[in-house]
Amino acid sequence: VLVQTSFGKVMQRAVTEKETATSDPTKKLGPLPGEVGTRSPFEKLQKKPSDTSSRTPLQDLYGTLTPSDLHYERHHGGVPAIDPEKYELLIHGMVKKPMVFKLRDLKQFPSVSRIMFLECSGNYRGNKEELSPQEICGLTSQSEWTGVMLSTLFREVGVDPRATWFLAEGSDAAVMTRSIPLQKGWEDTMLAYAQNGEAIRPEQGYPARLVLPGWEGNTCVKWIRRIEISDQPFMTREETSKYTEAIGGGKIRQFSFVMDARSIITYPAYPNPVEKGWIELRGIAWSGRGRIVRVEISTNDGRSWSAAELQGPVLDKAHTGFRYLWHWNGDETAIMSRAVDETGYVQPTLKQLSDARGGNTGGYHFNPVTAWIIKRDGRVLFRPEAKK
Amino acid sequence: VLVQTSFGKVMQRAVTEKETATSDPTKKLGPLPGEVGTRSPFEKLQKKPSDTSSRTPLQDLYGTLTPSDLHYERHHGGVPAIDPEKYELLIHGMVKKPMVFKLRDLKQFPSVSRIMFLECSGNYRGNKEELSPQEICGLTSQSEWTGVMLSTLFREVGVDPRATWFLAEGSDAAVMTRSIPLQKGWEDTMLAYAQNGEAIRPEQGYPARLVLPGWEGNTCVKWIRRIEISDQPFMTREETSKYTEAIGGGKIRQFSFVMDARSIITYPAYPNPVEKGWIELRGIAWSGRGRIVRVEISTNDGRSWSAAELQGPVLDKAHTGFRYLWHWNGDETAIMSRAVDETGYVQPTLKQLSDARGGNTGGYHFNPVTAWIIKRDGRVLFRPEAKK
Amino acid sequence: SLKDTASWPQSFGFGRLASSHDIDTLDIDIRPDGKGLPYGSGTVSQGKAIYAAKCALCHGKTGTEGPFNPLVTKTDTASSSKEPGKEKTIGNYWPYATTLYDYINRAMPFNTPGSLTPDEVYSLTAFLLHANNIVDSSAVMNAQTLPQVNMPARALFVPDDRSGGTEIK
Amino acid sequence: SLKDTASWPQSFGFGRLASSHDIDTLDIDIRPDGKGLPYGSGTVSQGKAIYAAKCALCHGKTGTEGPFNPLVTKTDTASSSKEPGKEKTIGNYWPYATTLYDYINRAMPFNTPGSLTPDEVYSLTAFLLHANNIVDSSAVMNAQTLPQVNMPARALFVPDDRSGGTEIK
Ligand code: HEC
Ligand code: HEC
Ligand SMILES: [Ca+2]
Ligand SMILES: [Ca+2]
Ligand SMILES: [Ca+2]
Ligand SMILES: [Ca+2]
Ligand SMILES: [Ca+2]
Ligand SMILES: [Ca+2]
Ligand SMILES: [Co+2]
Ligand SMILES: [Co+2]
Repeated sequence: VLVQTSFGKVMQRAVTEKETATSDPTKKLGPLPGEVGTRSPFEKLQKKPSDTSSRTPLQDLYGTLTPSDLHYERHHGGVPAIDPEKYELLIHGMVKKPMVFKLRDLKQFPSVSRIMFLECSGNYRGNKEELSPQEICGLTSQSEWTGVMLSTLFREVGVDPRATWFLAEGSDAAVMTRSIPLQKGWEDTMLAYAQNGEAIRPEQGYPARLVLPGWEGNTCVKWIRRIEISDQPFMTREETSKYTEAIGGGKIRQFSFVMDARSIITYPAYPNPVEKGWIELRGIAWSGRGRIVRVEISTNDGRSWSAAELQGPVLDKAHTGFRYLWHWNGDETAIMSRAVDETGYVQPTLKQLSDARGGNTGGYHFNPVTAWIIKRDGRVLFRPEAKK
Repeated sequence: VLVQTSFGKVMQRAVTEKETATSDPTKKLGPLPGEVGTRSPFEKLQKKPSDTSSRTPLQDLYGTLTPSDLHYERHHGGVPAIDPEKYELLIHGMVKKPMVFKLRDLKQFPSVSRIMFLECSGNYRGNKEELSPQEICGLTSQSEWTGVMLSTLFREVGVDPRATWFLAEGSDAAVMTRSIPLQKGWEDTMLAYAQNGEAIRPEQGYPARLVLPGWEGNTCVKWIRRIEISDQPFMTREETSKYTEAIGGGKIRQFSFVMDARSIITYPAYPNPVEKGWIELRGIAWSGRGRIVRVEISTNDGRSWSAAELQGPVLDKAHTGFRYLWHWNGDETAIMSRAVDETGYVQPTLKQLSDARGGNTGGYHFNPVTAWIIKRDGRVLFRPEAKK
Repeated sequence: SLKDTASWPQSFGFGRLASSHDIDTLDIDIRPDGKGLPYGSGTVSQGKAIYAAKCALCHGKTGTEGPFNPLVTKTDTASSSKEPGKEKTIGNYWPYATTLYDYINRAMPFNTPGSLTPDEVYSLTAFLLHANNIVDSSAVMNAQTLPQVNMPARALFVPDDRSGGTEIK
Repeated sequence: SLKDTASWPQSFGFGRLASSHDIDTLDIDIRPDGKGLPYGSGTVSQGKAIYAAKCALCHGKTGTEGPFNPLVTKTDTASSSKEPGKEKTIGNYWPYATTLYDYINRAMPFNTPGSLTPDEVYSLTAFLLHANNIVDSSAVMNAQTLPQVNMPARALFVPDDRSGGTEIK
């Protein structure tokens, strides 16, 4: 494909019929600079959608950023089509001045950029051996988010000092709502309009969404159209019927916002086999409570643990890359990683989690250590764990 | 578009003919989770290709990362189509063991990720008022690169201690070559195979390229197929006829690798007009010699300068976001930014550069302070500068 | 806060004041105390008919059959507290009756959301509360009665007490 | 280095040894001292004919007309050193004759690169050096003669002396 310029035209004239049909790329003029780049046709990257979500292919990625078109998706009424010229955000309730902001208004306020992970609090599957990192915990992704701090907008509308909660409401078909403690809004919540350098993608909330650093994805309301400041939570369906978890003793935990520390080895991992010899174990670790301070690796089924190397810069509430050089002698073994965050929290085993929650293993905020079995023939399989 | 699952089918059955044809997105079920995300059809992002390059639309971007499909392009024989299974890298010359690495071999070595800018050393245009940041200096982009350190491969092949240079050769139609001091290879050169989380895009060197932190883009050979270790430079066409610059006194500067510090205000900027009142000036600054330590802003045509706020984390040899809050009273003025890096280098004016180079203003490594004229009607125009 | 606001003006002046029309159009949420409930009312039997016409396709004839989320508790509500989470329905898992109005009104029917009138939503709420053994068949739901409904699951909910550190919770 | 290699093995064992066939297939570069030049030769008049057939379309009948890069100096070479960079051609800007062989061989013709034989490349090199007044019309180019050619621009090139800090260069 040659461009339609004088350059392109001379080229076309010059290309004779005996143009070499070789597979040697050095003998064939390639496409000239283009308007928008492409992905190699040899790279098949797929989010593997289910009815309710689609998951980032963690085992196929490198480094710590998620390509925007591979960001995980979880929505409750599909992806709305929003015209950015018509888009408006209403902030009202316990405020001095209820206000409406157009997208261009939001973009004019002082801005901030920050690299952070998002994670759905329902990010766990573990029922069989043939599970990839994508299937086990692909409901997490990382982007550089840019937007205006919600505190900047709170300041503009004059939030009543007696207020304690706010409602965030989306303009999707579910008009998805969550109640959020006002404190988080003042502290570090971002009203984001950009992701990885460009406008937020439709699946991630175009043209604007909340990003609550370290808090479960459902609170980071996408396609946000309204914020109501209040002195009590609204007890929406998402924070009662959903996104609550049984913790034993007949109790259900509500408003469990923070995502606890977690890690996963993404290489080696199902479905990719390995060979005997030197293997660089690779993975990501993250915590909703701050920085990852350590990732520990066991290559002998948990008998001993060693520190992995962390890829700097280690950022607050961000996916952090880790690596660990290992020589595999070919014997069957289990390898695993556990994350430690700056609060001293150590990523638990499934048994520890289950014990702490009265035997419950379903539901949300389930972040157990993930073990991979390395078979003698090099196959790598997930190890579904017994509860007790 | 509903997915072809039982879920999708029940949904389809449920959608009656009187499905609301409203523009209210809350009344219309949107597309369910998908395989690969999309860009909003309202966002038209374009690299504006010329015959030889295409440029990142800096004025349309947010934060510091460049979406991979908007990464600038400069190539000398178009974009080759390379089958990753057939791809091989040969390292030979002054080495103990000349070796061939398949892509999978390269990926097995200890890996590194790093956020860095790339910039073409020919990144300057300044001939008229109607120029956007993209047109003035859009031949720079930033990505998180992942790969193996070249030093790791040097170690594997056993580089002769008497060697001083190496040749890097691409497998594009120009079989593009550059000679690079061996020291840079040992120091921090990366053989990258991934960009922003996924495989490098074809336009950026799929499946593997060099990334030389802070050095001109042309040295970061794409689609790399061969590295020959030597004790002298090869004097290829790209480092003699091209990528050299006249510096006065009849002299031509060769092997000018490092990209000096630079900055540009990307908002306000042509072609986007502004309104009276509070304006957050935004832009990016970078240096091939290390970290940006300061960006200074003038809103009165250079009479006084104030420090902008830098967006952390401020990374080594990386685009660094800056911001400066300004109240525009509506009078015509000129605004500009200048970057200062950790070596103390202060981004020069065009006159300083021209004076230092015997009146030469063409060619490469041209990084002058960019001034925007703000007209009373809010139009923002580039100010082409006289040489002397 | 991530921003040093010392040099900021009192107000940036971006955006506009919201009119009461702006607010009324969007302010659809219902609080547990009933704030937000509109004028109107509905009965169990009205709800039963609307349910059959607009909901049964997805939630089952009696609200237990699916294919989508079960809405009606199969077991009696008392036993549900033994193992909350096993069957998460209105009868054994929903702490507030107002949530039912709010959610049906904003999100259901899934394929034609926002299409129900207040009377329809009150009726469906009455029907689903009755089907879950929470109100009797003569119940009328409106802005006064709905917030009074006591939900069996209310007492089960506790706030999050995780706070990092060495304890696993 | 960015890596702590203390715990690394002597060799990771990834990849394979290159055979001389592997190397010979790819090792096409030509160094200023002539290393890499293949067997073969070419004359100015042979080059003239090949140029007319395969190059003139893009570089002009005499190498000055374009549409693409001019290859031949219009002014005499002596004057070019006054303002290098004005007209960047083989005659006034190229420091090494071997580069010409190397580049034509690897990259030209732009649309059918890698299609020329060594004799053709030697001939084109001879022709272009002559057109730029660097060798006379009887010159024969081969692995021995080409590295001996003195290029007028050679003396103009100086290494980069920028090193950061306050000085602008
Ligand atoms: C076309 C399919 C469909 C129709 C019709 C439909 N629903 Fe639903 N309903 C769903 C789906 C799917 C969900 C789950 C949505 C989610 O989790 O985001 C749901 C969820 C619900 C819930 C919440 C259940 C829970 O466990 O939290 C209620 C209550 C509900 N629907 C009531 C109704 C009522 C009342 C009607 C009729 C007026 C109706 N639905 C019509 C598909 C449907
Ligand atoms: C279809 C067009 C086309 C044809 C045919 C063509 N060239 Fe070129 N040539 C170009 C272009 C375009 C460039 C610049 C490439 C670049 O800058 O990357 C170029 C560059 C060159 C250069 C380097 C010029 C410089 O300033 O550095 C030389 C030498 C050259 N060509 C020689 C030849 C010879 C010899 C032939 C015939 C065997 C030939 N070209 C055929 C288009 C062509
Ligand atoms: Ca305004
Ligand atoms: Ca309200
Ligand atoms: Ca604690
Ligand atoms: Ca091997
Ligand atoms: Ca060689
Ligand atoms: Ca210096
Ligand atoms: Co939670
Ligand atoms: Co240079």
